[in-house]
Amino acid sequence: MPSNEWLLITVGAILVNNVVLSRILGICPFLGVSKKLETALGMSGAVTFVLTISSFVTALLYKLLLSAEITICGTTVNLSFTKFLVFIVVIASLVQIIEILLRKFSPSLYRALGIYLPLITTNCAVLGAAELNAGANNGLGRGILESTVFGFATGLGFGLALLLFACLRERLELSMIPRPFRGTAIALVTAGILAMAFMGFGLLVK
Amino acid sequence: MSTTFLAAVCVVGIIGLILGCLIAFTAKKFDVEADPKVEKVRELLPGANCGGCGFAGCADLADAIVNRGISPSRCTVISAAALKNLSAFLGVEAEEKEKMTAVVFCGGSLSRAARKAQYNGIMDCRSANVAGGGGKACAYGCIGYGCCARACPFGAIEMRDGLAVVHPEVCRGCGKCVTVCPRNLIRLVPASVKIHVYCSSADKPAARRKVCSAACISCGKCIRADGQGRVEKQENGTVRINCENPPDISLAETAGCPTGALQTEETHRAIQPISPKETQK
Amino acid sequence: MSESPIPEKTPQPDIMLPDPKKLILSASPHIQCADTVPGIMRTVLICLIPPAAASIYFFGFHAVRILLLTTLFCMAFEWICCKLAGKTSTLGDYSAALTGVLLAMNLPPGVPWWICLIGAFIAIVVAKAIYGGLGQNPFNPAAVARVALLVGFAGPMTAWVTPCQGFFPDAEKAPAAIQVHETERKPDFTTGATPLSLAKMAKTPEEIQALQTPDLLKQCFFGRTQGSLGETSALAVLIGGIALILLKIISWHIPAAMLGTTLIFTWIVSKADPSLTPGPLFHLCSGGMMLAAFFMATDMVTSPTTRRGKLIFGSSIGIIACVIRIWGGYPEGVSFAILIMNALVPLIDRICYKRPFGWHPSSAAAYTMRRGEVK
Amino acid sequence: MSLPPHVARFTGGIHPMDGKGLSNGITARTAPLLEKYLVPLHQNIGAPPKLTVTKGELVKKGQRIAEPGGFVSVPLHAPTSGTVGNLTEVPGVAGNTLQAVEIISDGKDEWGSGLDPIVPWQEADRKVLKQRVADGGIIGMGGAAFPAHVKLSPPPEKTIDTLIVNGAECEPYLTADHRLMLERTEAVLEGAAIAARILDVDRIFIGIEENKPDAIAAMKKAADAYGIQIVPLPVRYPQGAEKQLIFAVTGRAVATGGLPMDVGCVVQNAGTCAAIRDAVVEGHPLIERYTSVTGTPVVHPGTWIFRIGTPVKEALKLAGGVREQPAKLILGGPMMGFAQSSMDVTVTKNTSGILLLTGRETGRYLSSPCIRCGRCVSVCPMRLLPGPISVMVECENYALAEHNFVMDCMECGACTFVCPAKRPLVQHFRRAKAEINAIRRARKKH
Repeated sequence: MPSNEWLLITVGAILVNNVVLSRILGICPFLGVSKKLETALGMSGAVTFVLTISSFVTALLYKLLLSAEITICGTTVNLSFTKFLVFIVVIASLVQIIEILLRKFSPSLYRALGIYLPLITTNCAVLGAAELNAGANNGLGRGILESTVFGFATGLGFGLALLLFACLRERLELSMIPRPFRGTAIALVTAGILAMAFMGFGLLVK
Repeated sequence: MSTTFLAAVCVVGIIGLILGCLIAFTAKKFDVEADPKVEKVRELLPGANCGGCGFAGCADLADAIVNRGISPSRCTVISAAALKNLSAFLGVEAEEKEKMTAVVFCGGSLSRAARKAQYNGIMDCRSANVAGGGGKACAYGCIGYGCCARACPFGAIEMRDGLAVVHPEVCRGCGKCVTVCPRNLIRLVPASVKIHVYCSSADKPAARRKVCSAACISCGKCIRADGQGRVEKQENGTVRINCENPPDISLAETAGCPTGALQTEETHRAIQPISPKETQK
Repeated sequence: MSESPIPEKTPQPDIMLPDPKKLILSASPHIQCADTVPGIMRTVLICLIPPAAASIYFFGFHAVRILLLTTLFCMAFEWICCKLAGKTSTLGDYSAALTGVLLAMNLPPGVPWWICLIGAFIAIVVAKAIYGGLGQNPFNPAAVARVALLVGFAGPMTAWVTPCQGFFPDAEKAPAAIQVHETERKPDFTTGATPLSLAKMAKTPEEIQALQTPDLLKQCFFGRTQGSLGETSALAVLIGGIALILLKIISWHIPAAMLGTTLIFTWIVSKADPSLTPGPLFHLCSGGMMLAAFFMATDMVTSPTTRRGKLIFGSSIGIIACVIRIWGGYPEGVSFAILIMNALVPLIDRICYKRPFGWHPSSAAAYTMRRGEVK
Repeated sequence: MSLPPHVARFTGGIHPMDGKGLSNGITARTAPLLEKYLVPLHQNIGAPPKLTVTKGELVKKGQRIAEPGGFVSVPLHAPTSGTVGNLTEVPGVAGNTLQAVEIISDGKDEWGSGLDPIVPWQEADRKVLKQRVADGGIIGMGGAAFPAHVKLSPPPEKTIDTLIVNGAECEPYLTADHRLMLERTEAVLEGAAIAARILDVDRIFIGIEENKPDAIAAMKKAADAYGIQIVPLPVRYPQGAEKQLIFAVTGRAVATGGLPMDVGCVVQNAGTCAAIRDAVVEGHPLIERYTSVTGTPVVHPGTWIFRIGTPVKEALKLAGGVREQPAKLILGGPMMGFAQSSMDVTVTKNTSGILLLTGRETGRYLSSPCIRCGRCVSVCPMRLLPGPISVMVECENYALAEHNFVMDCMECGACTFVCPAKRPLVQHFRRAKAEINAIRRARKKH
């Protein structure tokens, strides 16, 4: 029953194994662009987009090309060892394209995201999702559609964490935090408590 | 073995090529012209984002400098060397700028100014100004709750005995304090002028004396002692040093100001600070 | 009185007039109600007496020990933090003591003293002091401490003590379901299981059914089951909680929404699949549901301010807690649910902003246009 | 005549200890003539009046001593006959200094306003009546100090169908309007009828809080002759706030940032109505008013009829001084009045009360943090979020405060009254409004 499986993938990626709060991936933009809700939403939108597309493309490449046994000139080759290389190239290119498009169509968001936009390239959440897709089912990889769903759900999970965190930080902006803890310090403590709270969802989906 | 290598190189290479073409295509199709000059100018600006220039932060000023021909000397806090650098980059003549410093035109510290009542509320000048104006009796003097000190991005203003005093060596003349003071006591003057009449009261001279022992009572002694028009009486009765043509600081002693309103910048800030607990009382 | 009598020219020299220098100058209004923050905290502490008394009644010395330890540790940490921050001590506002008692309510009776110490540290220092103290913390300190301890010290945090040693000297009189499981699995009473962990372990409809006998439900309600100090007697918490509502310290919205959603949600789930979880009464009376509904989720600092927000907040806690209880890895999900919803409070506040008097769509548009105008 | 209106309840509001018992049973007394009055020039909202007399000039009681400084301005009149003295300064209620002119009494107290009674006013031209209201120097006497004739001149595109007379007097302690409505019932009603004629409306309501049953009864008895309806209002502060009053009486809600005339209403204070009547029927401009001198420290609390320009010191002497040193001297009521630091302030046209509070009665503000208890949110009659907004103002985030409708705050003080953390919320809002107004003005200039 694919719909049930998709639901499990989605719930698992959003709540149980939240990419930020449980897998601790993508912390850089999580801390960097969560100061304002608007930019946080823009960032999660961009990341979700990249994640979905890159999951689809990487799964496609992995399934059809890299994990397949290809016979060239009588020798059978398995190219799955090149997966990281390929994934990084794919992700980096996608981010480039998005950056160009964003600069064209939403300059304000482009400026607000600043350095964090090209940094999606090195956002380990994106590579992580691709790798998790490839590594699922004992290295056989998820199906292409499932991978795309997983990528999308991971993006949503990232968005959820970023949304919560941005709102919290907007409230923290209005708190009288002792000087040594202002800024990143209190953000990390808050992220820690948030991650702890999300542990309650552990084992919800096995 | 070599086949595997060859295959890997080919596959990765082809993928890279396809993606590269895709990027090239999008970049061509959706190109936006960006001005690297603005970025560079922003880097050369101090980056304090103090807003002293009237623009919303350094980035805004950088944009204005490059695209609207605003002079880089609009930045009030930039150091001379940095201004030179910036002007060189822009290819314009660096304007010689006199260093300005903020001066609080009030000498009414807690021990000198009379109290009218006990203020109970937010310890902030602008807030106190909407609730009776704080505890000091003078309606024109420093309220003393440190609005300017908190607003100063460089920490140049210190609250001493319930009076704001400026440390001119730290002050960079951005003028932030000028805008926040609800009593408009702070003005930017050339840093070279080291003597002032520290009172802004527009009350009648007798009334001023009643509420503050350091008030200028417009007796005119300093004007006579100077005798060269370097100290002037203004329309509302306050006396000011002519900053274009300032008298020597020795005037503070020779004039014999009866209240000590005419004093040097050094004596003005030499008030002994008292503990904040006492300030609140 | 030290007023100088009357200026000289007054016709009636015996009239006393106020001395202006002694007048207080402040913004309006000039009268205030009698309620104070310490007063509110004190009232909450008083309302915690029934559950605290119940825990002492059921767990005896263990409860006294934990209550004292956590409260003392919390107050000590608060004092240290104030000293470090250079602030005057805020012990007088009772908030640290309240956090201490609430934390004690969240600990099993058999925990060692150092758990109390760590818990107090997390609650006061990590969850509150570094956010700036009272009123600034986004997360409920007691809930943060409990979750941190639960995650970090699973062993000591399940050190349950059999209640009513004095009244139930022998195992035969202990609730049937508990007896069965405990004698089968863990003969040692002090590390037995709470009703909720039994529910978690139960796999068949029969086992589930054994958990909702009227007898056990009664035990859950009146408090003879194992659990944390504040979990054992739902009745005692209910008394304290209703007192809180009647004294107008908290509004009814959060407890009602939370208990109501729990009731409906578990009723639907247990009807749909009887082998999954016991019925709503079991869920309401067992574990920390009552304590959370009345004392933890209603913490003013960490809950929404509007009524609509409170309803959303309460019902979401109910649902998340039940989801974790039924499908999650932990037997009790209330504290997790509180933390997750604490994180959502700013968002709820943002969504549930009240429409001001005389609001109409065009005024909203006008304000949206003006937004960002002021910098 | 329309049907009796149903009374709509606004959300929020508080029930403070009302303290009206100190003075509501005492008949108002006319203050004896003083030797000297200090009439502040700028008592109204809008442009300050321009002085037309010079030092040493002889004036008659009610004679015009200052011209209006614009349309939104009113003339001033001499409170008694005598000589014009110095132009001095007196402290204003809000801690500012005001220019004031001395009128030294000659003891004769001779009328000489130069205004003839307009009788019968029922037949007089509307413009004449309106001009008389302007010439009478009448401003809102409930506290707002907005010139009455401006309120009675709605722009032609607004249709006004209702005149509401504000007799709610929801402020604790104050009993000036209460006594006025009891003792000058006919004057209030007639003044309301004149105002209604100026506005050309026939729906006239007088809203009175139910804690003044004698005033309601007296009004009801006499109201029918004027076709006026008396609306008893539930006792809840701030029932007398303009928007809340309109809502209670007509069920119409004035939009945020809007004015009463947007919903076809004009609100006038009961005292203003009596003043309108005096100006029209007697030809007497506004030179005296009902003012309560009250509070537990006051020896003889009560209501007096003071000439405009009476120093508070003299008013307190009339009331027998104080029993003990008060903690606060307030002009106006305890909720919205202004604390004073000087007894040289004078009774102006909008001084509804002189209130003294002891240290036990008045609270002290603390700068303690908001604990987000939400009480302010539930009592705010404008349905704002006072606590959160105050935090925004504390962090100087005025954009956020504005977005949260801080400009709709009317500073009624209900939030501050209930705040357990004793935060000076109203002060925060007042500051925010001042800052936002300044920013808006600066924007407009650019």
